[in-house]
Amino acid sequence: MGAYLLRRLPSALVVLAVASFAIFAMVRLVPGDPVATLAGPDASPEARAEIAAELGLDQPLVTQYVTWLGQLAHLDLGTSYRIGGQVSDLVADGAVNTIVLTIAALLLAVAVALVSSVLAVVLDKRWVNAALSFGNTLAIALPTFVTGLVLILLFAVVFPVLPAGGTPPDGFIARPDIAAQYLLLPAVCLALGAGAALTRFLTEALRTEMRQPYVTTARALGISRRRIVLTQALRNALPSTITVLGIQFGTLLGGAVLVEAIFTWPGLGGLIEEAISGRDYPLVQVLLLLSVAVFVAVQLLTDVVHAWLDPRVRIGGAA
Amino acid sequence: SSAVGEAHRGGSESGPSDGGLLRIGSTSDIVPATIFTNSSDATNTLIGAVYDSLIDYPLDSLEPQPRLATSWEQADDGLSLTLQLRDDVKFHSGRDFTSKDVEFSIKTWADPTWTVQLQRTAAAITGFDTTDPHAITLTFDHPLSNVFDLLDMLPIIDSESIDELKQGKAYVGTGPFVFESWTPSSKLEFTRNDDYWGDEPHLDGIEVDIVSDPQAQVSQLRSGQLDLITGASNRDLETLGKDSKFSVTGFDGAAQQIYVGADLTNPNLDDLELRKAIAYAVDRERIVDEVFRGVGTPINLPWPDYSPAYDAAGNETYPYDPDQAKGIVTKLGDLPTLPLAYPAGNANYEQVAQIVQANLEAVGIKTELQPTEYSQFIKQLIGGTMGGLWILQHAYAHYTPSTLAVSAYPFNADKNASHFESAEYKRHAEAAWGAPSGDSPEAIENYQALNKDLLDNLFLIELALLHFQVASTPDVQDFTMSKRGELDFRATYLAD
Amino acid sequence: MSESLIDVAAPEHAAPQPDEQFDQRRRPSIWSALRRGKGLAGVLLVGAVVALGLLAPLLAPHSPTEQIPGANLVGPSGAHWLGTDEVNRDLLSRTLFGIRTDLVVVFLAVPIGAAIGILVGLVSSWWTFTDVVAQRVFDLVLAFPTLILAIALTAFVGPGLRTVFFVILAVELPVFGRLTRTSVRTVREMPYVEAAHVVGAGSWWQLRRHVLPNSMEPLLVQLAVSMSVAVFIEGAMSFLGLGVRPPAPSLGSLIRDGVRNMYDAPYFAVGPLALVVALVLGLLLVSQALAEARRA
Amino acid sequence: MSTPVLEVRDLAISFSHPRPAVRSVSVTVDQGEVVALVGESGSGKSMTARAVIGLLPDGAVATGSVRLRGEEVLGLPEAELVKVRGRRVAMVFQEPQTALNPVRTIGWQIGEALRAHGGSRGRAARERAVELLRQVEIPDPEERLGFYPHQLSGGQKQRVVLALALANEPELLLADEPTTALDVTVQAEILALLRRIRDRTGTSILIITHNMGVVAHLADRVVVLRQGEVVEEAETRELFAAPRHAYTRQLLAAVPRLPGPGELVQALPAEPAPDAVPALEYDDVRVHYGSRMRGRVLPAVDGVTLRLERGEVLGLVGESGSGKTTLGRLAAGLVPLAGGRVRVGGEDLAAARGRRRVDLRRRLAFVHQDPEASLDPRFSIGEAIREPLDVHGVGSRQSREQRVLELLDAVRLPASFAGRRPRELSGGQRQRVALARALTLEPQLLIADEPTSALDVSVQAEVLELFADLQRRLGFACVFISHDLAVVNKVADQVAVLRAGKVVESGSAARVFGEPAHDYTRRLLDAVPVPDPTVRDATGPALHPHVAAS
Ligand SMILES: Nc1ncnc2c1ncn2[C@@H]1O[C@H](COP(=O)(O)OP(=O)(O)OP(=O)(O)O)[C@@H](O)[C@H]1O
Ligand SMILES: Nc1ncnc2c1ncn2[C@@H]1O[C@H](COP(=O)(O)OP(=O)(O)OP(=O)(O)O)[C@@H](O)[C@H]1O
Ligand SMILES: [Mg+2]
Ligand SMILES: [Mg+2]
Repeated sequence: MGAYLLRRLPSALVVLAVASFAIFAMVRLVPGDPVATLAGPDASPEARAEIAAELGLDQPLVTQYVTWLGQLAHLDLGTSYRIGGQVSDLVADGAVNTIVLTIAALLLAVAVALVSSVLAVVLDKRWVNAALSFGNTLAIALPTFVTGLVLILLFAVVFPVLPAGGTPPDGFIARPDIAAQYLLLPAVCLALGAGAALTRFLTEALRTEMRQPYVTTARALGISRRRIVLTQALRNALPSTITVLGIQFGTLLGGAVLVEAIFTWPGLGGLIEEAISGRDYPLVQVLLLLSVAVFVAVQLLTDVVHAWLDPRVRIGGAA
Repeated sequence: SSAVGEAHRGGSESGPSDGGLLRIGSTSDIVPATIFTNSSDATNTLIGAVYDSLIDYPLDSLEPQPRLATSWEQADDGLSLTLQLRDDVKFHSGRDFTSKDVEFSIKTWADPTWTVQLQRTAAAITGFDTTDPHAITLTFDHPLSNVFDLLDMLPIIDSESIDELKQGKAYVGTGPFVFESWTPSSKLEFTRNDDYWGDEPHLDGIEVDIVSDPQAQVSQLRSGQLDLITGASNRDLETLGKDSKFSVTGFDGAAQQIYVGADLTNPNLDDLELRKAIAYAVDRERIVDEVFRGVGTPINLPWPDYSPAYDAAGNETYPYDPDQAKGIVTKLGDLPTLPLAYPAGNANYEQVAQIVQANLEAVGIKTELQPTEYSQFIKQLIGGTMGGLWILQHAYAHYTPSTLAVSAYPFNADKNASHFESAEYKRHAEAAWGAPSGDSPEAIENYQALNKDLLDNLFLIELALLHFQVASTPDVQDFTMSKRGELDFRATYLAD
Repeated sequence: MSESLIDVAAPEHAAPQPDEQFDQRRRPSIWSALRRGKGLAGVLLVGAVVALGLLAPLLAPHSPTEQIPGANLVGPSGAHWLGTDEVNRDLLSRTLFGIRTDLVVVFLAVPIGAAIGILVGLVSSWWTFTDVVAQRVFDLVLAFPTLILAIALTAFVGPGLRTVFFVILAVELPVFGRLTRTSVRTVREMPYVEAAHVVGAGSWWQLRRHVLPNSMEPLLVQLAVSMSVAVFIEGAMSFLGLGVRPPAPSLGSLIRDGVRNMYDAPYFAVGPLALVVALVLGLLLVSQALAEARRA
Repeated sequence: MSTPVLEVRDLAISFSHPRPAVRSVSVTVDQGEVVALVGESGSGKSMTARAVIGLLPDGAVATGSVRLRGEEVLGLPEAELVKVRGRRVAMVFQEPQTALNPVRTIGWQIGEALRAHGGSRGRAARERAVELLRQVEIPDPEERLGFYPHQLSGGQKQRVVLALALANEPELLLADEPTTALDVTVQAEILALLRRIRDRTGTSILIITHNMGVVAHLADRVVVLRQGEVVEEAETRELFAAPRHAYTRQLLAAVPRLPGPGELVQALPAEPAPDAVPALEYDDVRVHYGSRMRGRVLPAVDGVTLRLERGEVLGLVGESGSGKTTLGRLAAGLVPLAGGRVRVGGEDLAAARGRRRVDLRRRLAFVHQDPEASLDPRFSIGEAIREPLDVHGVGSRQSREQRVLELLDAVRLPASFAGRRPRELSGGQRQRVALARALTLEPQLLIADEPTSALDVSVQAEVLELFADLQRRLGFACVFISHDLAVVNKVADQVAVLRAGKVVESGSAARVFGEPAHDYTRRLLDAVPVPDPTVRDATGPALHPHVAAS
């Protein structure tokens, strides 16, 4: 497995190199002008020229690209146009929040999916299925900005039991109980859609597994349905679910933008949106590159987990 | 323990009028590179809290009041101004405030990279006599009718920390609150300046939370996490105003104007008659009532009623008169569909645009709405490539009228988004700016000429004058706003 | 093949059972799964939404862009079943016409994106090299936030439904490609695929006839999920001026507008949301019914 | 007499199609008794057994009565059944190839069976698992505990399934064709094991088998089924001695037999010209499973050299796990070679590319050892049989459909089955479908891995007849893998005996079976159970007239 990852490393690096170019080009192809955005409509042309020079935007594109790559090679992520601070600091700050939020949502989604699909398959009752179906449908059909508002309205305004937004004032570690309360609503909001989709996938996969002959064998041995689902069917159903999880991870990151806005959770989602609308090139570039890296990593990870779960799967393409 | 319980401001034991942390919800974060452009609510709060200006305008007039400057004297030729400065003022760093700091602040503003509004005015100040640390004499290139606007807007900044200021690391002023920290896209923190030269502020501190989503601001206000919010939508403000648990405060001083711009390079819009038809066709009352929930005034000219350029009759030039508009359009014959752009992602603009579209449609002018991403919109505006109609807001009509003509891009006589060029307009604008005083009869004459230019040429069709409102819990007492749009918490206290 | 096999085999075994000819029943087809129970309910739900959209000109009491004087954000009433919006338009009419916009997105963009994604997923995962290349390209596309894709695409194609179409295509393609790939990796190890391989079936045949049909369940679920996501992407893009332009209604933008008025007009978003829920529920039911039919 | 362990009364099972799977079956099994259920393929044997343990496929409707020690179990709720299964009644399913969980090691699966009934855990469980594997004759049981099912040979899987069923020492064992994939020596051991278990713990056994030799060796009583009905029931000896029903007589007559020591078959086919290109050639082939990285390399085939002339049938026999399937798969190009060369019709399949490869493939057909898994569950039987024609675009649509019907008929399946799906068939029926599918394209080389293992002797006889006819007419070469030496004897010209990946003996069938040169071959021949209960009673198990005579 380590060997597999090692073999994949070069291709991953190639991807990042290609991505850096694609990102650089894409960011500049997008119409709009960082200087104009920064300076506003009332600024004089001289002012704009001066700002452009200060940001290095008067250089030819090739020079800009090479400079950026050179900086990257020295692990210098550059300075944000708008915020002025080091991109690395900004990203680091936002990353903590985003990671905490997405991981929490991911865990929540996985927990919800595991519990509800296992319940549905083990109990196999009409009403359980109907209730789950309905819940799933709502969770999939309602966009995050609706669920987010409803959650806030319910749990922060009408019954003020949880904060309506914001990050824990003392950070995540100092007082975990408080942090958890701040985290709960946004994480739930983010997890709902992904959790529901996962539940659907997993339930379907489990149902299919429950028709496999090995389940009949297990039943003939007197192993209870619950045990069969938990120890055998689940294991067989997981590989495909893991991939779905990998894909859902992308959805989570995408959804984070909205959730971060609704719950005032200053993370990378908000940062990237702000950076895009402000045409903050250095920040956008780094964030996108990071995003590509994360996706490549998640993909490799799901491959590895997939192969680990299913001994028959040949890792990485056909022989 | 409960996060909600802790977030609710506990009753302060030291009596109703002292202490406490005021939590403000702001829509957009500060941008250090353009910290002096009044470009965001958080920026305004920061400037208002940390810095002092030399003079202050009251909200409803243009009569300068002393602040760091105790008195001033203007030369008769209008080419110089001497200010007496307070001698008991210290920067947060502990350094004494002197006339050198005034010079430094003005020179900073004159630097185009800061893209401040009155950069041209600041640049027109060429002489600084700082021999007396507590008095300064400024000499001008030419008379500046709006020099007091500059002195009102200009924050006195600390020269020693200018590099940190550029990076958003430090904001050192002489104001009532001391800047503590900035967490980008999250929050700003301030504490009371215990050595403040004026009355010591009551609040222990201020925390500005960046809450980009207007609805999240309302939710957090409702849930008690915030005490005051600046970004609620007009409708939410209306609802909150009716709720006894909240109070909504409006300020007349820092008004903005919403307008329909016309790009005269468009062959159809080049025709003044069509622009007139548009001016007659738009239902300004409806826009004010339905979109801005009555918090505004329909206008033809940008000025608020206390402005020396205010002209009540002028505001009646183009009343809502669809029939007249229709008549004009019929005369014009076939018209192609005109583009109508507005910055996307803003509900107010979207609604105004749709009403304008329906109004125009009703008189026979077809338009196509073009919601444009803000960055692109600005680029088109600056580049003068709008190509048709657009909807946007502008400001600075509440200052000395000449400020508008020299510093607001849509009105800029040299170059504007409408490609409106008129020697006469240019002359009037320059003359208004170059008048030695903002309210001299000579200046007022110029303003009337300007008003005529605006109404006769209609390259900008004003829709409404909008007032600024904030919502807060009733506990927040005695706060006000400066003409600059900065919330002023010098006297604020938190009641229980 | 002139000679028949059978005359060699000399059939002299027991005569067929008398009731055997009644055993001619075809195996339950996919379509029959949609003609009863869950499947039918799903088809009806989706059908109802589509029908409402198609019949909007007949059903809607007002023009979707008509601004009715004085009816500013009023609640549901006999005159306006779903109330009116901020610029005095009848929400029912807007909702009905809004469906039409989303029909293109939901029933064209998503399925096409899915089809292409599945195709790419199928073909690429068969060989290690193409697999690696395709996966990395997917990574790249997935890593770009929808917003950036949308803004960039708008720069080339201009705003409008077409752009929404392409953005959704771009967003869905890698999702389906990747999902397909997972199934392929599991299914291709099955002996029946090997059996087809042995009789000389080419890769494409194996993929099309065996791998794909045996990988359908997750794809169907994803289709339902993607369709609901598409509505919101469309809404977000419209709001940013990248998609359908006001005053043309779309479900996504109606929901966005509705949510903005959550405190003042909670009924605003109900209509369009109910439609999306019906659509998703319908699709999930269909996918469930199909999965059950396949398992049976 | 005490209540019987199992009492089935008037059991009827029907599916959605008009013909019921089981019409009326009554069977009684007493304490310690071994009852054999024999009968035509598709006659409802498996369904009867599954009804007993309450595991009928979905859509099956069962009526009648099934009592375990007097308690009714038919229609019992799942919660009650769970208590019955495994401990009181255990079942070995007909198709062991798919019966195991593919992503769990066999050690874990045995452990799970033990845990299900509060049995031993941890070390004790492991020891018990090893013991069970040893009982069923799996070599290196400690190491195999960590194997996944796909790493085992067909026979090994079957034995693991048996081990699972035996794990909790049930009162009643339902064994559905438990030895089909086993070579005769192992089969003999398994039969001995079953008898030992019966003797020691008094376990009753209901065994379903088509192997009359197994019946003769193991069963006390025989119940003969045909088309869902019991046609005859008798003491084993009685049945063999004086079958009453016509079908029983037909069944017994169809049992293939090995020639006695004297009766050497002389009729050898004409030797093909020696310079002719052989149909299949193994040249010192080697196959290794497992990865070198994990340090576990298992030579499955170790230096085999074999040659199959055109039009000849090569019988591959040998121990379970000796590499027969692997050799077969090699010929089809499905296993990577570790050494040597395989040539099909003189050409290296592995080296061929593109069209050439498709052409080669077209001339080659393969019957999997595991017919269930080799049929796409979503394809109807008709589609599955037609697929090779579709792949190569042979004939028109009608002619293909026609061809499917012919083939179905040739393997004695009603035409109506064309619309069914694989899971709606009995084991033997599926196997015939797999065979029919292989014959669709009139191959030049057929690799048949246990093509008749699940067929009752009467159907088997017919199918073999068909096979022989076709082979004569089309002149294809065939690798015929089977455990049934009598069958091999009947169809094969050449025989190769495999053991542990090596050919221990090869030559003409007549020679190898008539005058076995190698010890192992001799042992193999000796272990063939004779379909005659008197022999068992007279000589005890594993004694063959062959040995007795020599
Ligand atoms: N799931 C099913 N659905 C419909 N019909 C079925 C199903 N399973 C079996 N049958 C039919 O029921 C009949 C009896 O099947 P069963 O498996 O009991 O046969 P069998 O006696 O075990 O045959 P074999 O020796 O071939 O295994 C067969 O005709 C078969 O086609
Ligand atoms: N994928 C695999 N990985 C590891 N070992 C394997 C694999 N497949 C087969 N083997 C091993 O190779 C050996 C030969 O297997 P093969 O299937 O060829 O036996 P066989 O002669 O067909 O046996 P049977 O008669 O039981 O089917 C067995 O010991 C088996 O455990
Ligand atoms: Mg059977
Ligand atoms: Mg085998």
